[in-house]
Amino acid sequence: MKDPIIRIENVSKQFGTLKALDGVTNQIQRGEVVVIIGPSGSGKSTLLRTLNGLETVSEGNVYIDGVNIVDTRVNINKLRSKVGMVFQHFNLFRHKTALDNIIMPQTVVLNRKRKEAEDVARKLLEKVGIPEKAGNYPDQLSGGQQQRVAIARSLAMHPKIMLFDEATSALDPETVGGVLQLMKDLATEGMTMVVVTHEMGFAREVADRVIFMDGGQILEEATPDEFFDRPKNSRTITFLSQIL
Amino acid sequence: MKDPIIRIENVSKQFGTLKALDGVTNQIQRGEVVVIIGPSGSGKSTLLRTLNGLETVSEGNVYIDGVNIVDTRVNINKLRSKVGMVFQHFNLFRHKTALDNIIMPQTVVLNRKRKEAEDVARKLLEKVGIPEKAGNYPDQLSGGQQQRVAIARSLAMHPKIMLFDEATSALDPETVGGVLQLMKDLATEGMTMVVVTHEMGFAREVADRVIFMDGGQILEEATPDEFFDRPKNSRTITFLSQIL
Amino acid sequence: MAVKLMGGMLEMADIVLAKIQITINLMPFLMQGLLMTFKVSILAILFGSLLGFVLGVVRTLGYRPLTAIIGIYLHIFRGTPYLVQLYIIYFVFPSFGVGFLNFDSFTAAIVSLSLYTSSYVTEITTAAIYAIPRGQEEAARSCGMSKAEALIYVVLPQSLKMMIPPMASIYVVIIKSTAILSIIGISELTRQGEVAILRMPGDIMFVYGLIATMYFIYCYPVLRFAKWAEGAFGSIGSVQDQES
Amino acid sequence: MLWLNGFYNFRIVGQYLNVFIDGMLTTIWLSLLCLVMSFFFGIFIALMRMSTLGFVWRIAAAYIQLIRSTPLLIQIYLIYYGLPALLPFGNIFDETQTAIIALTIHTTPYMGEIIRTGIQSVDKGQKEGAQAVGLNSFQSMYYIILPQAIANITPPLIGQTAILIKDTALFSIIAVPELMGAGLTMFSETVVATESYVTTGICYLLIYLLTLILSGYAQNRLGGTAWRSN
Amino acid sequence: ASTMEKIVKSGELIVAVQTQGPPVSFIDKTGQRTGLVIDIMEMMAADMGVKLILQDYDWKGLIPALTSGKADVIAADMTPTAKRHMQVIFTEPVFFAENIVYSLKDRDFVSWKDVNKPEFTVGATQASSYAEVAKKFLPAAKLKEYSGGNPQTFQALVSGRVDAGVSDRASVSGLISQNPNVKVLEGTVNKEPLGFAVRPDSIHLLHALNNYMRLIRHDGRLDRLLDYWWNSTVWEADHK
Ligand SMILES: Nc1ncnc2c1ncn2[C@@H]1O[C@H](COP(=O)(O)OP(=O)(O)OP(=O)(O)O)[C@@H](O)[C@H]1O
Ligand SMILES: Nc1ncnc2c1ncn2[C@@H]1O[C@H](COP(=O)(O)OP(=O)(O)OP(=O)(O)O)[C@@H](O)[C@H]1O
Ligand SMILES: [Mg+2]
Ligand SMILES: [Mg+2]
Repeated sequence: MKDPIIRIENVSKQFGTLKALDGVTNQIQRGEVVVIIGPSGSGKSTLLRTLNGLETVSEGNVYIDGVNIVDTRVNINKLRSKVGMVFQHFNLFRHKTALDNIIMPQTVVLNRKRKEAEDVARKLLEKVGIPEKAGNYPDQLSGGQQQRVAIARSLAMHPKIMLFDEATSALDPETVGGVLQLMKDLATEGMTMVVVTHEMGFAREVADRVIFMDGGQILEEATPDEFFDRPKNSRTITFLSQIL
Repeated sequence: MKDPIIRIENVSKQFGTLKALDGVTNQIQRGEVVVIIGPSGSGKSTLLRTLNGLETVSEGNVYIDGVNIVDTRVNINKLRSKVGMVFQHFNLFRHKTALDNIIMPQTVVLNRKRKEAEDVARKLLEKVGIPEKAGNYPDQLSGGQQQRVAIARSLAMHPKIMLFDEATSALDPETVGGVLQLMKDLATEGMTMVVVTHEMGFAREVADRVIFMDGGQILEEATPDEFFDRPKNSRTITFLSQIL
Repeated sequence: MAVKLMGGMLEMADIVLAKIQITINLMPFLMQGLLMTFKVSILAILFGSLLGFVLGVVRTLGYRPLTAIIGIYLHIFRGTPYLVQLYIIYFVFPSFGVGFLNFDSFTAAIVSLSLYTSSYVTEITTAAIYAIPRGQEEAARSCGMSKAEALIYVVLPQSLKMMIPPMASIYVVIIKSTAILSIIGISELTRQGEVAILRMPGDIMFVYGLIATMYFIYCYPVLRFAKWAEGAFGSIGSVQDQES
Repeated sequence: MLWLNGFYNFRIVGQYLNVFIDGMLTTIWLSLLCLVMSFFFGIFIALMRMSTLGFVWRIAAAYIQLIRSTPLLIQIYLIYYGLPALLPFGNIFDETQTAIIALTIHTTPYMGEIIRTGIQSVDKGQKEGAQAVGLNSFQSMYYIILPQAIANITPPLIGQTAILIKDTALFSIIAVPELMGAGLTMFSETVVATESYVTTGICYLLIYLLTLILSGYAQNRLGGTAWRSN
Repeated sequence: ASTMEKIVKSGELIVAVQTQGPPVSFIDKTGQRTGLVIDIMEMMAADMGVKLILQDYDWKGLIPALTSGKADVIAADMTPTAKRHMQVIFTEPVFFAENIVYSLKDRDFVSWKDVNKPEFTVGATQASSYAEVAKKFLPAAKLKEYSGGNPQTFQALVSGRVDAGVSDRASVSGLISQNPNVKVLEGTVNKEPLGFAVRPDSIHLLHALNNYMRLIRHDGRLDRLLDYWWNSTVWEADHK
């Protein structure tokens, strides 16, 4: 077996009396695209957030590229720049233009020169298809455009892994397509991706592996074809019946 | 031709320099279910909002049950209780429990006794399938549950018409099903309904008629089968190709 | 009749002339007071805002003991009259036998008023930081920024704008509190006015009117600025409809 | 305890205990009355300030700016001494009534501004939700917007109440014997300054703490925190 | 070091004064601080050959300024009551105040005793010796205590808020010259000694002050000052 880029070992997360994650164990290989699905409140976001240390775990270990990020001696900030995250609500910095949103983290975290960072930013805006919106503030961008900037911002840090938490569910159906296409392109370029989504079409088409969660546990994992056509777990079956 | 319950006559609505509605004319019959679809910003919400006077019109007339609501002498509040509206973001009263959300408008607007209003409310909570959540505040309900309370709140006023503005787009896919089922039930009970939605499956299944809007105008209207299978307008064709 | 009217008008003119004479006589004297009020309030606002800002930021960092200490500090300064605070700092501190605590009047005024100001600014700073949606900080940290960097580059630039309107209102309160400084012999505006009244007790109301006008001239622009800033930047109170 | 008497002489303070208690009671009931009235009028000023009618909001704005730009001390003097000079029946209010009127006039604009931001902080959807079920403007305001607005603004309301309590200290300039007056009486007679001022401060702090406790209780009872999950 | 040693060493005599109004201590038309006690202290500092530093405090700040060491002497019109003696030491009386009652001219009061009826209200500075006088000598009348001071009490009378006011003759004469509608009622209510105050441990300074007062009383300089400031309104011509 290859050396996995993400290793999740028996991770649990407690919120008060609620167990949001309950003994999750999994490994993700370099270049793999994993889609996580599951009902609301099942712990998908929480799992994703533990992968870049936004959430501390109550128990267990998480290794990113061989480093245990649960270890308090680890410099979590350096590590985070290796793990890009794209949120449902974009979370662009509201006081910065699209361009500056992409430049600023580079200069602050990677100590790049402004000139260099700007070049990177403009190339990425080109790549996500909105070079002409460089000077707009987030409020002056549509949802789809904001999400593209958010993705470009993550990519500028040259992450090894990209995490997407319902990156399209705040978008209107017409603009969803473009963002999904962008994610597909990343997948074909060999980026390791962990994606929480409700877009079953996307999951089927792009995922190497689908994980189904409920009650903080991984109930089923399989290739997309197997998962959608021959689900085994009874909870998965109910879920899929309601959603398709 | 029957006497229509809603008559929209050459309605325009101006926001500054923007024409959100541009000479819309239409009639909706008692018991009809009309679905409005169209791209973002096409004026769907604005049209719906003029139907219960949340938006004043710049030009034209809107007759509800024979009464011109553009006329300033009309008691718009009385009229509104005949027209239920369900919003994308639910807009439940945050400081009231689910039960009180349903009771309060009845006692205030219809002058019902609290006892009587409570009976109505409990029956409706039963009907929308969450009698056990009567005592919960909106923040303690899931999105789907909130939407059900919002529908029950509208129904308690015995409206003749129900307006739904993307009633399911803030919900996760699993709970969408339940709310759509509720709307289907209403439709079969003969409620007049105007529904803005992106759920094409729902439109196809429940609508008597589909209206396609863009740029503040009605570009096409047809039965669901005709609309989805043989769209005529070129804008409709592009839109449908992107969304399906 | 006409003569009577003339007489009345002459009498009026006499009174007006007398008042103008008083105004001219007192102006240099009152201006001295206004200058002192200006000097003390500007310095106190400057130091108080800096201290309050730091305390406000520290309070949001989540170090329990510090948060508690700052909380007690706030309650003491907000719960007791400024007169008592001033008294203790000027008259009681010297009895501690620590050399540098033996302030002269001016220093004591600045120190006490700065502390008083800081108690309000702390509260405003904390509220403004909490008003920024959590997603902003999370996005920054996902890019690899440390907690401090996220605060400096993302959160504070956004909160600072929102702090301007409430700060300006507090500044007006502080400017008016300087009236109490006369107990330690600072000749600020109210004090100068009362000294003037001792000289011309017959015109007590007129002199008070003059003082009020001079406070108005100083405070009104500050309030106008607050109003303008509220429109331009939004205020803590008017932060709304943002996803969290 | 004797060592403490060097800093703070309990024996002398004990002689003035009654004076302080009377002063505290006066301060409490005067503050309470002014609080209720200025809050009530504050709602009106806030509504006027948000009106779209030019002459209505301009009047409210002028009143707010004028009062906020001038010191309370002078407002009290102007009402107490100036009113009788201007109006033949200006004397109808005695000292206590004048004090209450002046402080209410002074505090109303502050309350109004707090309430206005509170109202504006309530999500726009709440008003639409209310209108959609047929509530008129007044009913939406009364049943839906105000209750939520008030719960949103408890922190600044407590802050303003703390200021209001301290503002009553100025009442002794027109011969209303309140808490600060009690402190000054003790000081003047005994000239033990530390005891007089520190005791006064402690009494104000006690009233302030009482306010905090009561407001916490009221927030739970009236505003109902249950609906705010955060 | 004793207070006097400190004065000798630094060459400065720091005196806390109050701006309570003419003729005791006030700012005159040229913006200069002047008045009876100012003249006395200036004379003494000059004779001692030290520099006089005047520090102006509110009434509430006077005694704390002395006890906290910010000033060496309080020179004001302070009544040496028994309770005050428990905190500071007073010099022998420097001058005497005659407390009187005043009212509007159109009232039919003649003697101050006419005011002593339950239907009348008198005003006085809060917690001052005037208020004490009112309580003691006009027990039947109602008392309103104004924390502002003499001008505020005076204004209360003019505005019709009280029927009469209590103060001392010298202070009121200054006020009346500005408002001819007010009269002083016949008779003196009582006489009160007024003195300067020092810290309890400043015995040397206390003796020096007492000694100096005796000195100028005998060489006539004190009487000249009292006649100018206190027993007449001659000063008004120079300073108003
Ligand atoms: N900060 C928190 N404090 C307390 N409970 C929390 C917190 N964050 C999440 N939870 C709870 O943990 C559980 C899992 O939440 P999570 O956000 O991971 O669900 P999810 O699978 O992402 O759901 P959705 O599809 O609705 O986003 C939920 O019950 C949620 O209420
Ligand atoms: N209050 C307003 N002020 C100014 N412009 C407005 C206002 N409300 C709507 N608009 C504009 O009117 C147009 C139509 O808006 P509307 O909300 O009706 O679109 P929609 O079809 O409902 O779109 P969506 O699918 O995004 O909800 C849009 O361009 C919108 O920006
Ligand atoms: Mg989630
Ligand atoms: Mg819409």
